[in-house]
Amino acid sequence: MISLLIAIPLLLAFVSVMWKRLAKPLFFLAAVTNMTVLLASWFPNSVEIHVMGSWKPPFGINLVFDNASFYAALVVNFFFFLVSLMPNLVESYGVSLMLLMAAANGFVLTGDLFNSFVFMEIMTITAVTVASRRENFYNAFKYLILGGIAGSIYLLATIFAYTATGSLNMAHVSMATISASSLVAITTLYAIGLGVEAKLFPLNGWVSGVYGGNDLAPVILGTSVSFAALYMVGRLFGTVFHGSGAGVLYTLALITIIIGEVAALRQQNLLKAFAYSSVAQAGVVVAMISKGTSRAMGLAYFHLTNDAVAKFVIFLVAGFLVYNYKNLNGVFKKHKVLGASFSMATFSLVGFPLFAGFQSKLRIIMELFSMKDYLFPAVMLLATLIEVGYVVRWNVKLWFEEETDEKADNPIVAGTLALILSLLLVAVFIKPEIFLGGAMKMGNALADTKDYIHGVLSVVKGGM
Amino acid sequence: MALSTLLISLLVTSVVIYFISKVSWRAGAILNFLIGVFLISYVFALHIGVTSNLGTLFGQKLQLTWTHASYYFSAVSLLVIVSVMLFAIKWLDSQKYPAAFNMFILMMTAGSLGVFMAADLITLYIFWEIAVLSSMLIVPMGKKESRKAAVIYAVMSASGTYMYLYGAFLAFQRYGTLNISEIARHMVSDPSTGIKAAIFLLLASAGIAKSGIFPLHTWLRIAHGNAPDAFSAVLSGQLVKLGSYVLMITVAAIPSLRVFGNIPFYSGIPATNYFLIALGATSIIIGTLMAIKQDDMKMLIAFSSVANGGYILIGIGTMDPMGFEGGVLHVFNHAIAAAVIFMAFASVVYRTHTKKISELGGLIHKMPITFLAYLFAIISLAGIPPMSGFISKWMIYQALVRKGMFITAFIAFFGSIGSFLYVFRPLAGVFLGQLPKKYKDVKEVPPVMWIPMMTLVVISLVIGIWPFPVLQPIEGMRMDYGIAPTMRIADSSHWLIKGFSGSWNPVLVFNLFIIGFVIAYILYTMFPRPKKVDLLAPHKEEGAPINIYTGGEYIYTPELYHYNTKFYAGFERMYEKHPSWEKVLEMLAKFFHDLGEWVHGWFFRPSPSAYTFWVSLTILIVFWVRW
Amino acid sequence: MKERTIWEQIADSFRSRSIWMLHYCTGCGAMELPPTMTARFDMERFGIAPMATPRQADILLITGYLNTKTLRRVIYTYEQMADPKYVIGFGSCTINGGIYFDSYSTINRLDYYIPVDVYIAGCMPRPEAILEAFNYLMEKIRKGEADGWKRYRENYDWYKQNQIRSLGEVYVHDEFHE
Amino acid sequence: MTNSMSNLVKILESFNPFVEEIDEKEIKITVSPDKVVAVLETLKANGYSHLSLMTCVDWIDDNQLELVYILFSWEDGGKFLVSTRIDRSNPKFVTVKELWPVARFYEREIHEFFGVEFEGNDDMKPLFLELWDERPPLRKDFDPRDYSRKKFPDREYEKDVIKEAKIFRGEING
Amino acid sequence: MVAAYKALFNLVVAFFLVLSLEGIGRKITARIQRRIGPPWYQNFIDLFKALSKHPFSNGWIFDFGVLMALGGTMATAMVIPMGSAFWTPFPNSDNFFVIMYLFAVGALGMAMGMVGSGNPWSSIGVSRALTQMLGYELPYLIVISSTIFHYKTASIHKLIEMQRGGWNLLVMPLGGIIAFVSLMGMLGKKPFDIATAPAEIASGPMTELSGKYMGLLHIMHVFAIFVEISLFVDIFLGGGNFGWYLVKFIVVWVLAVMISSVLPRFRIEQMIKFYWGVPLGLAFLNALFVLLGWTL
Repeated sequence: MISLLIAIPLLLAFVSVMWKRLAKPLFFLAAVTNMTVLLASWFPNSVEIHVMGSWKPPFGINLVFDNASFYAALVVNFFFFLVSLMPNLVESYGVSLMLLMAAANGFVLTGDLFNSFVFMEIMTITAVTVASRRENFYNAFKYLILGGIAGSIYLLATIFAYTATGSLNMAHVSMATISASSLVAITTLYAIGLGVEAKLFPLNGWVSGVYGGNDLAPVILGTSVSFAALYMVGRLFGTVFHGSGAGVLYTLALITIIIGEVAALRQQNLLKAFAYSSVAQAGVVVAMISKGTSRAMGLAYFHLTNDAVAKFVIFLVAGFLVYNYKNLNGVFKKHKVLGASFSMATFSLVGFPLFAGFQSKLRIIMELFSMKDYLFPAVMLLATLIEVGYVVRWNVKLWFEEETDEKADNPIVAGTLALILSLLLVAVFIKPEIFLGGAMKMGNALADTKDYIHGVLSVVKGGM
Repeated sequence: MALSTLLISLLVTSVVIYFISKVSWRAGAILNFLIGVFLISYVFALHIGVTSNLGTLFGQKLQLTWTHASYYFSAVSLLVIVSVMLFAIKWLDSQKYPAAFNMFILMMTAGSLGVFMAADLITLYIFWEIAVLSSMLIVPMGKKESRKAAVIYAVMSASGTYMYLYGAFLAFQRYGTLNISEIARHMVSDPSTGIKAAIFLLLASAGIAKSGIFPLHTWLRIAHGNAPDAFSAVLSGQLVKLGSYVLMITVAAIPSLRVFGNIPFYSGIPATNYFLIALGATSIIIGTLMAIKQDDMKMLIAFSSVANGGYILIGIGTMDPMGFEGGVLHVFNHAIAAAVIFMAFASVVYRTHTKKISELGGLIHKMPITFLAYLFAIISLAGIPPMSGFISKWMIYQALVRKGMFITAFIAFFGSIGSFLYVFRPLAGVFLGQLPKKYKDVKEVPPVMWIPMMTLVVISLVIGIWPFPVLQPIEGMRMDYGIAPTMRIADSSHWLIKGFSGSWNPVLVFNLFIIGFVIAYILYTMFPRPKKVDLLAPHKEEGAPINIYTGGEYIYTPELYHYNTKFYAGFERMYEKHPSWEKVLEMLAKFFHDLGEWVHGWFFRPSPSAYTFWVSLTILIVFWVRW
Repeated sequence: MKERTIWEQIADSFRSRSIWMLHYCTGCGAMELPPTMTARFDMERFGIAPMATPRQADILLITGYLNTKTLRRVIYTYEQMADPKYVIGFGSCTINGGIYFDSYSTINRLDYYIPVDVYIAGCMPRPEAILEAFNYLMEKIRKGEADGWKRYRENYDWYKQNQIRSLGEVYVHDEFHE
Repeated sequence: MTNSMSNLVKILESFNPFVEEIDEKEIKITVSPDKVVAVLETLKANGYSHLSLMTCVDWIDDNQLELVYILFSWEDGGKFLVSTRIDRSNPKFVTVKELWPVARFYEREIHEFFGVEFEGNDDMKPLFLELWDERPPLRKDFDPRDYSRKKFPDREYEKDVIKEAKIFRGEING
Repeated sequence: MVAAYKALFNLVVAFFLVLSLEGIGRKITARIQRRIGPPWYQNFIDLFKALSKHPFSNGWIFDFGVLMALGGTMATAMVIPMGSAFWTPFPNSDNFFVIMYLFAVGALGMAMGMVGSGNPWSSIGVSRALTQMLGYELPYLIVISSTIFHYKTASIHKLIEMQRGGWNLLVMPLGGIIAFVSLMGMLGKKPFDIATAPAEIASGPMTELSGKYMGLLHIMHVFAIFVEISLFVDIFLGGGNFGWYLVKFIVVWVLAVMISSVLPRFRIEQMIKFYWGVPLGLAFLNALFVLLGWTL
């Protein structure tokens, strides 16, 4: 059944190519269907695989559906669903979004290295189309180039892996013993290849341009797509390569955190500032994933979920403001609901108590201390300090500066969504299990290689 | 009502208050005040030792307990906050965001109470952030500069807080608990001095940042000086005391004398404590010198808060029974005095719309009650009997002299005498002297605004005469922390306060005072009645000169003869070219900013080909490092 | 003259022994004061001491000619002094204008504008004369005859009228007082 | 006359001055009123940049007022007295406050004491005299004695000749 | 009740003693300047004359300030022990810091009232007086702190008892000298009379004082001198019975007068620099000696 997650958006995308006017409702339909499918198969708690054709693993292409990919797919589709609720945001990008959705789902669900490369390429290209909205061509072009490089390196890594193990199936690759030198090459190339989508330094040059270029790109790329990409980081480095190459990721991630926050601090553009912040948060997640334990990974994805929700609100509000106002001073006096949700989301981002970010950040720090890692918490707290600086600055600017005469209508759907999501953040603070449970299951699933191999290679279920 | 229920319902009520205030902000403000009054009565009725569970977080129990310290600090805080709430009922009509103010001030109250009740470090942190966050959102409601002030406030406060957090988790990792008394118990038996000192200093740094102690003091001037006027009273009178509370927790609840008994530095005081004392002394110097030269009256008292934070830290840091009690009592005194002073300034700004001393003058003719409130507050702040401010300074001096800490004592004396200088400056410049013509129609503030000020003044006076009600919980606190538990300082049966070097009787001193006054008054009435000189003559009649002696000249423009700019020019000239710590911190901020600029220029702005270059370079480096 | 009460008599005897003076040095007479104050003649032995402000002073010492501009200040200063107060006119300029008798800007007689208790004739009077005058004034005060301040109060209209006749207005508002 | 000063006098020949040497370093130049400003400008350009004094003399018999500008040079210490005569019944002249800002006050003073109007200088408030109500006091036809008698009452003396004589003889103690 | 009589006796002694001494001081100054000088009772005459005049009042704060100054200083004078435990009115409250800070009430009252007169000279004078306080108080307080540290008591009458064996001046001569230099500043005697400086700022704070205000502040000044010199006599010269106390008091006063009569006046920042230079340094040196136990 889970292949529907890929098939439906793909199918509907082709349909809507013919009937362009139907793109929006079809996108909504696709999102709703996907959500329904996912909700119907709530946490499989075991590894289910869906083979394409009748090739059993390790041969052929298979989709793996376990707790990890379920949770990732849930988050990914959830944000697509939210976007589909806002028709004015989708505009004529229904087709691209559906393709992006299919690709992201595929990327999350696939159990095959080469297949994941294919999905990643589709994802990049559709993402580029989304990014080029509002004539943001140059930045989209940059993204395209980087995506291309990343894709080729990813492909190179896949080829290396294939040469080393003779297989493209992830479970199979993870079983195989690879010589140390090949392992280094493979993991490094994967780190670089995924680094672009996972926004690792120095491969994240595209982020500010793409996220800051229009109002749709950050909302969907900063949440769904980056979740998908970071899921793959966990899958590859946690499950497949058993933490090998984590050192590279860890170092790059720490640098990314600082660099991202510092760049965000100087940024005068609202969207770009939080684009950099999302870079930094990705750094936190990657560094946490590189720790390799199930708990660490679970917390990483918990943090990522919180961050994605907060970022969704922030980018939604920021996109609305940036494209409706020339002067942002004091705009929240006119849009109190948007303002309140924006503030709550940003405070969650910083990790103030009463908001979800607090739960994840503190848990991460606590976990790190119990692992006797004293550097990462320090870096993280320093980054948070910088984050406080710009978050407060933006809040103060948007709430308290003298307002101008400009006026725009209140976006009702976006406002409601933003408010609900920001209240969700408060709810998560009170009851972290809302996200934490799933994230921990995901962490467990990612870390438990044995179960994964066993699940993939022994059980065969369903079919196309 | 359990403590946890109280705090949570306060947080929820604050949101409700917002919506009520949206309908009628005055109703919200009055409701706030009533809640505050209820809280005070609640606090006074609570029994020491009550505990309550807030829930669990990451497997740790979040606990609230009611100790002597929480009682004392909560009572002081509520006194200040409730006064400001009453004050705000009228004052808010000059503000732009009354509803948000009502909400955040109540939220901040809940946060502060939570901090004082917290039994473990993480609960403390949660409520701490609530208090900081809500106060940080009130700060930018002031004039233009207040926006920047809010950012600086948030960052500086956060820098302390995150160090605290690091320390808290360090302690947790080492001792497996976050409960303060448990940690204290473990620390006593922990052999590793380095880690203990690190935990100690990291925990203290939150207090250092919050109470404006030396390396992190610069936000205080900016935030207190630019926040909405009445809220400065809360900031300086109450929020800063959160910092003092944390410092007290780190120094006293963790028995630093026993924990660091192996590293004595001077006169039985451990090096860690001495480090804090040195920071406090530096703050006194900086606060005093900078306050003396301020022209902005709110900045002036903001710097004075820096100096007084130093006193509190010095007092507590000695861990001497006298010093400890003095430091803790100083919390009360400074809270009351600073709150009254800032409320008086808020009244002045409310009527005149300026806070520059050089633009004001002679307001005593128009606002005598505000003047009296300010006068008594500064008497307390400068530590002159019979106001309560003297008692704490006396105790701190006792401790310093007993320990033979002459340099610290010198700095304390310097701060004390310097405080005469700087508190006198607004008195002379704003209230006394000549009234500028543009303020000739200024009126006294309404009773709703002066009643809270006068109430606090009366409380301070009564405590100055009969300090035992306040000294009792402090003694209780001292017993709790086991600092010389056999020693008794307040001897209420003989009306005496006893120090190591003798005692004194506050009631007697007050009586002498009254006798002196009466004799002076009798002398005054015995001799010929004076003719009145009307200092307001130029305001009443166009072209009338003012009848004061200036070399036989007629003064038609008295405000030009009002001496209030560069009041201590002779002294200020001596340290014109002083080094500025603020500049250092600005450089640090600029460094991060420039780093961002650099990063942006190198990694984020370039063309796709440059990205390709970076990608290949990274691959090369990674491969090179890993092979 | 009204009979003095016993308290006034006591007060007057104190006043006569403690004379604080404000010397309004308008002309060359100021030069004669340093020798009077210092070791040679030492007027402090009579309880006479210089004061810096009219509020504290008992006597106003006008040492020389007064032009209209100065006179305004003298009148103002005199009115700032606390009762009882006394005036000593010093040198012939204060008596009849002296060598400036025909000047368009210098007044001719001081007692026309403020009451003078003692005049010292001479151009200039020597310190001996000054001490003599002080002694005479002290005698007058003790007897309660130095009542210039009462006269000024009683004949205030007359003095004001004279002042206005010669000066136009006492208080002048010019560009230096804006 | 020093060298530099005689050179300067030569330059000034074109204004038809009447030159009078008062001292070795002090020369008086009398010119007609229309040339004064030009002369002053020339002198200022040649080092005589300090306006030491500007004053006025009342020649009541000639019915003329003489305006005198005293210029000083900080370079050679010389002094030029530039003088001109204007009509006394209609005393008007041009201001030099553009050349020397300080001239404002000199002109105010001259206006106050001699009644000369300076065109271009509007600020003619009284500088020294307060509430003055007579003709300008330094004009020769102003009688200060008269004014003093009118304004400042004199002391009336009753001369007791016999008493004075007795005192003189030492018969009574005065 | 006995304590109350003793306190009142303090006031009476202070009044007559210091007023006569002030007259004597004027006489001494005059003799040093080869003048005859006024009689010793001249200051009584001056005081009563001032009180008998019809003054001007510049508003209620002016009156209140004068009352506060006089009342506060009187309260201080009532606590002062006169040389021995017997002449200590309130043995439980004669703590040094209490006296020092109680004393500040008078200073504050005076400063407030005088600035309230609205005269710029007064404000300048007060600003100087307060700055000056920053100068002389610091060395003084350091010296007294080391004394208290040495004798382990701040109670004046106990300090007197401790000095039975030898005057504190002899125990720590350095401290005694510094305290005397500070005392000169406190008394506002000649090199340090910057605040009143009649020739520059028209007698500073007192510019607007007339009649009884002048008189009342004169009385306040009398009590202030009593407090300052008594403290010095008690803490450094070992007090003594009433007669000895008076003798010591007079000696200190005469010495101060003699020094002041031959010196010119400092500028304000010169004075601060002076006090923060050698005296402060020596005060710390003295404190170090006390800490090390190097006392005589």
